[in-house]
Amino acid sequence: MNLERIKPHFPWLTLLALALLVGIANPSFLVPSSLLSLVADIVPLFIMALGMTFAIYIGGIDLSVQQLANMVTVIATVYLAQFGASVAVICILAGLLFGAVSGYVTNRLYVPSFVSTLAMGFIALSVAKYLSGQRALYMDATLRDANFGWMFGNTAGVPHELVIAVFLLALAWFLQKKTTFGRALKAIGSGEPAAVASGLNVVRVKVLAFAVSGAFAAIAGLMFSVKLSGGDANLANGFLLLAIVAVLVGGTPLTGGVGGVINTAVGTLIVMVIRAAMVYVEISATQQQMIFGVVLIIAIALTIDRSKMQIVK
Amino acid sequence: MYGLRKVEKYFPGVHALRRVDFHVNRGEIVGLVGENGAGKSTLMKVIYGAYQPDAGGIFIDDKEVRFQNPRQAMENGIGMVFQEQSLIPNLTVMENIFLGYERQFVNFGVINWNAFAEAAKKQLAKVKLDIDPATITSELSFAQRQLVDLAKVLTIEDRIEGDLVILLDEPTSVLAREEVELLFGLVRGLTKRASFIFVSHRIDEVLDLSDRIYVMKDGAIVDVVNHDEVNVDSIQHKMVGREIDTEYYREQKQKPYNASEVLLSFDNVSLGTRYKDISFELHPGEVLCLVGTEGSGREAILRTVFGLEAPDSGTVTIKNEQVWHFTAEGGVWRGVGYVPRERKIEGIVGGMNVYENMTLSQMQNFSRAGTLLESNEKAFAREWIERLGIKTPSENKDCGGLSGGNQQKVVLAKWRSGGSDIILLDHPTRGLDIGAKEDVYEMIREMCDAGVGILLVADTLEEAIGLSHTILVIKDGEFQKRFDGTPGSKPSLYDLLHHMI
Amino acid sequence: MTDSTMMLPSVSRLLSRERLVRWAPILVLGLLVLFFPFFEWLMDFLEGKGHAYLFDSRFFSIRNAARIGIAASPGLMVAVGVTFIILMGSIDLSMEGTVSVCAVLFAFVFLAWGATLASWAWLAVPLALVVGAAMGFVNGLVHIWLKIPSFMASLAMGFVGTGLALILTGGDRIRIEDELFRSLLTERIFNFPVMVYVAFFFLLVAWFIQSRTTLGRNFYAVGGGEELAHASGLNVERVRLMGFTLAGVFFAVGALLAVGRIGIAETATGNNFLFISITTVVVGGTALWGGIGGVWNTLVGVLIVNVINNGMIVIGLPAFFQDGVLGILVILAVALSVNRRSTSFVK
Amino acid sequence: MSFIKKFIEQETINRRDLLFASAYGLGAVAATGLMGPGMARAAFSDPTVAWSYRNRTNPYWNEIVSGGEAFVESLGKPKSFLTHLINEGSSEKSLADVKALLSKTSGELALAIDANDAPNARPVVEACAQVGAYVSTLWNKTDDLHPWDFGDNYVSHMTWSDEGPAEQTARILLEAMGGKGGVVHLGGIASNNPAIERLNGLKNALKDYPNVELLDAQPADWDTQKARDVMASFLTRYGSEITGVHCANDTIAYGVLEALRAEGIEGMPVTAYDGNPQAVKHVGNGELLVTVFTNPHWGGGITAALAYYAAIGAFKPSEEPREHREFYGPTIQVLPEDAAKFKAEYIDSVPTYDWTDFWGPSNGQIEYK
Repeated sequence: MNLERIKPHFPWLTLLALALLVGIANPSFLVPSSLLSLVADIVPLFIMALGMTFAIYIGGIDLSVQQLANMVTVIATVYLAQFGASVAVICILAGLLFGAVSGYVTNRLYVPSFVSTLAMGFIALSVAKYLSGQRALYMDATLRDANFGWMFGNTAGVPHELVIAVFLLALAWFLQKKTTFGRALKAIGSGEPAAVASGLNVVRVKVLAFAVSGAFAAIAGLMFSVKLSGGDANLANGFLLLAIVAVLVGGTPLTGGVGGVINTAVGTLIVMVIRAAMVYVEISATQQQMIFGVVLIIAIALTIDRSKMQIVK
Repeated sequence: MYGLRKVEKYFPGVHALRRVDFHVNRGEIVGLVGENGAGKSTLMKVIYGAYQPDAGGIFIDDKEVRFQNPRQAMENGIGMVFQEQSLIPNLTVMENIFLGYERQFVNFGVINWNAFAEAAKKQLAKVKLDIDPATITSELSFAQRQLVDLAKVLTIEDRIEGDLVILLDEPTSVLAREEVELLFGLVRGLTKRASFIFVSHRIDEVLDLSDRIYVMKDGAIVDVVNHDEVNVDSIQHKMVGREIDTEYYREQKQKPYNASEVLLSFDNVSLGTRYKDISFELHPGEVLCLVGTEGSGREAILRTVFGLEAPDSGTVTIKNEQVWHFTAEGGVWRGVGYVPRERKIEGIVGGMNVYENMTLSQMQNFSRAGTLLESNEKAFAREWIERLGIKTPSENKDCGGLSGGNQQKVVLAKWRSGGSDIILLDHPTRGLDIGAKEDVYEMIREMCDAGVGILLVADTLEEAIGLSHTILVIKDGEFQKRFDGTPGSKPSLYDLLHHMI
Repeated sequence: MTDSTMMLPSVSRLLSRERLVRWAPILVLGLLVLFFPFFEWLMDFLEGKGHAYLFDSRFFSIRNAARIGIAASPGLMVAVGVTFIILMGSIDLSMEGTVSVCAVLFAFVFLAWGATLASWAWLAVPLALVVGAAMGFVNGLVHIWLKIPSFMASLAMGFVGTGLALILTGGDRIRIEDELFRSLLTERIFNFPVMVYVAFFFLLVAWFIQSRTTLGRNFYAVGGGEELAHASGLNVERVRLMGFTLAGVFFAVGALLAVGRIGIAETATGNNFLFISITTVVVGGTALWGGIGGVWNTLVGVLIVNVINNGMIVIGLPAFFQDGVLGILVILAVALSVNRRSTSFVK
Repeated sequence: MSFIKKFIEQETINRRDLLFASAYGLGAVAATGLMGPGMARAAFSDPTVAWSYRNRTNPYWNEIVSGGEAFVESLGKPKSFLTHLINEGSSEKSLADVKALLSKTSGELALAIDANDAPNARPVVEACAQVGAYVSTLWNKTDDLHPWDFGDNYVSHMTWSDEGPAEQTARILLEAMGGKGGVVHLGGIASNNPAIERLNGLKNALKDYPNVELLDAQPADWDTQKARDVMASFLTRYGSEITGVHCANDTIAYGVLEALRAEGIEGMPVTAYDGNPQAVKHVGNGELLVTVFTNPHWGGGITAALAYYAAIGAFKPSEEPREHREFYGPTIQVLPEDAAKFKAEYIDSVPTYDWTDFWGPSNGQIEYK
């Protein structure tokens, strides 16, 4: 067994090692029911990271996701009474639209995605503030339960959020692995000039990738809004950096073409374990952030596959 | 004075250098010839310190030395003029010349730009280049950059007391004739100070310049000949392992094309400064070769046909339909296939496997409602792997790990299998070994037989002559002359050169 | 040579086009500076209190220029620091942590050693710069030694920095009340407070480093072609390490100005620098893929963003629109300054 | 009229009631014991005590935490007994951390929390109720969420009615302006409840001062640096029209003071809110007109205490009247003349509170509009 062969397995091995470490420090961490509930709680973040994977997979980044989710919490809360469950469609369409515009600005106006998506995020934030009247809004409990109650709860001990997450992961995996779109993404991520010279409509695929990212961010926002039973222009704050971290720790580097949605699932779980470790291992409040950073460096150092990176920028 | 003794070099699965003995005398110009893949570039990398030999040693004046990196080699008087130029485009000429050695112009941490420019001017004078050293490098012509690169290497002269060895890696491949002459003049003039190792696949030039010639094949030195006793045929024979003749380019398989049909026509097409008023017609079964120097506009024409560039004026007609919107997607849809020069960058996607590469341009044929039918893809890839004799363990192998020839076959398979009947070949044999080249030539003939029209930019003039039905000479973006390439009445090298330059 | 006469006019045409693109950020800045007074004038005019367009403009006044200057100074220093990194084609996301640590350590030491610049406490200033350098150095080490792309390495180091600042302060804010130190803000020379001159001085230092030192030129070499630079014998890793260290020093200067501006050092001193500093660098016309741009571009970018932020409030744009308008203007500014000819694709 | 005096008097009265309260508390323990196993998980012998709050970079939260720590010390435990959950302004992290802690402690938890954003309060409370933990909330919750809908587990909610005190500060400000001129308001994060209420307070006061114009109100996100930038821009836009500044909290006021200082503007009346030590100092030396002390130390301690004593069964929340489940916290205005005394009483030495006097200093039941 040589190093090169186990390299691709480093992300989940890291996850396992971390989980075991926390479990040794505090065995109650490994109780299945509590693990399941911990995993269920990170689902909105996971869904956002899942979408972000598409942007990072083609070598870009999507910094608008958090603000899109903010906007969607507001849209969902404001229009739930009016549209019922179909507000979900509006939310996802809004996410798609903003993502597509990000993609267009990036690929047609040649604004680097780092800036274009950040700027689109500002625009989404404005929309959220405007729609919410700059207030925290809450959903009518009966309406929420009638329309979206199915999102939460348990069936046979399995939280519904987890089912949704697995479904979306399967969907994203299918998109990435089994469709022409996913193949085109891989080609663009690994070698954009060759994709162009093969006659792929590279711009369209890239715009679509950002649109997918936006749509997933919208789903994350919707779920979060339903979970919290409300919405405001700051509700999803704190998602962005963690979503990026989840993708990167999973082993999808910013260079593109490597990794994918399964990696992101692992990465999100790593983030979850590190975060839960703070509580389980009883790290003091002021030290948590520093320790999070250090563990993050170690995790990234372990998980990224450097073999496909010629130069490390 | 400088020598390698019994040097061996291994890479995973490859014995790249086999007991190489090699030496250069003071003031000597040594030629190094060999086909691509013969081990020339590995040998050079050992010489200038990028690789360390696995066995054997490097000696300077009979003292054994070991270089950890190119910089150490440089400090021992060994410099390299790269084939892929080593100038950084966003820096000024002078910065490039003294890159890594700026310290001499620094007083108390401050760069003295005047002294810098002065010194750079002196270096440029050595290569007889009269340009402002503060020019941004990307604004120079290709040939100018080549000379700047030489000037850069010649800075070793001022840094090192002792003897110099300068490697020239294919320095002439993109130069016009006069520029080659200028370069040779310079090199001869500099032998008072330095020895040269001149690497090229253009044997005539190597013969012209070198005092002694090493011939490499399969990682070993197969012959060393002195300038006076050279026999071109024997060198070629040793390099290739067999005779180069009409057989080589499959001339006997060249059949007349179908002149009554037109696949592609250009009518007074112009694109900015790249080319101007170009007209031609491509017929089924025809190999039409565009000949010219680097930057003469050949590639731009190819890219226009494919749809990567939109012309400013003129009419492009493909299969009797005028092209209005130039996109690569449209090009593929019209049946145009493009085999780019930069195979590893534009030809194949490294990191994707063989079948993924083959179907990349025609995914619609292997999908239903956007969902890929992978088993179909794989079966299809296996069929073409067999048909073209692609050497790969399986269709799941990463394309980036294949040899150049097999990569090129994958690219060709991609287009042929997709039913493209206008194939654009940009340096299709660049960097391939003999066997792979012959395979490519064979495929070109087969495609012609199948009624495909081929627009070719050849790697060498010999190749252009050997393969083509029609040759168009282009210079500075303008059409010069049309030659007929029917076997028996093919133009000579000289005919073409005369109009190229 | 192949440069025939027919190539010459076209080359100059290309040059002028490139020149236009190069000056685009400054044109955008100019337009903005003219636009906000115009809007101001229009609003007044509609209210029936017309005023002379630029002459009576509240926006277009020295006083407001000074206000923009104060708002921009710390951000400019941080952005200049990260400019060096971006010139190399890398990125640094650790500035929030570094700024916080520098600010907090500076404040602690400053207070401990005499609490006024007139005492030995002035040593806290160079100390802060050293701390910034050390933070940058460690950041660079993590990136280079562990071969982690700078995006990830610096992101994680940012967490570490903020966490370190938090451990140091335990969450407290530290007041710096020394009048001498606060003269950064309160003392004015030719209508501008001292901190603006300090920022300008360090901008000149950065420009000097960029244009007159080997290190500065090597940033461009690494950004223009890392492998080529390496093949030419450049110690690329050393250049990178120096770059991150230098960036840390400028982050520290930004931290000092930020403390000087509000008289408070805290864990939150570094907040909000991350995205805005990189945005300003890009808006100024420095390419994220490296090799193009420089500190003057960054000055223009910082001014553009600060002029927008200030102008939006001055013309009375409703608060909830402000983020969106900033977003749109940023996209426009960057889109205008991109040379589409030389850009094959953007990520 | 000194507000301080009034407050002290009130405290004294409260101390008198204290005896009753503790007696009551003991009685409750006994009662629970009698009820025995009939109540599922009614009481824990030694629940974990946790405080979940936004961050450690704001002095306000540090005060809250110090109260929580003082409370656990009153139980004879070390400060470190208090578990800290910091959400860094992320509702997602807030909820995830709470859930993790619930799992870890198997629900044996007394939680005090500010849910970061109003909508987040509901899932937090629901999660606690589900596993039988006890939770008390502070500041953020939506109006449709009430402790009495969750039996005993949602012990209490405390917030501050900011509209009234903010109106008071505004009146002081408007008086100081001489009842004319222009005022600007710098608010908190626009969707935060206190930010909205504090602006409303100003607007209410303005109704009685027709000659004062509200020139502008912009959010400064509780952030000193942003407040400084916004104030500088205000100065450009309105210049000398501004004769008074109303700030939504102390940290914003600091930024405003610095913006004014940069311009060399002195004597501009500025009001603040929260009563942080630094702000009190500014009030003392006349730079600030007034700030409002909300006694976060007490708030932090009592919120944890409520959750804790409910968790050990010392009292049964569901038997308490509604004004004991949703109530306003205390507010004290700090004016220049009070500043020195206030500083001596509350800042230089932290008063020791009786953490079983749950509702003593509180300020009546929460009213919804």
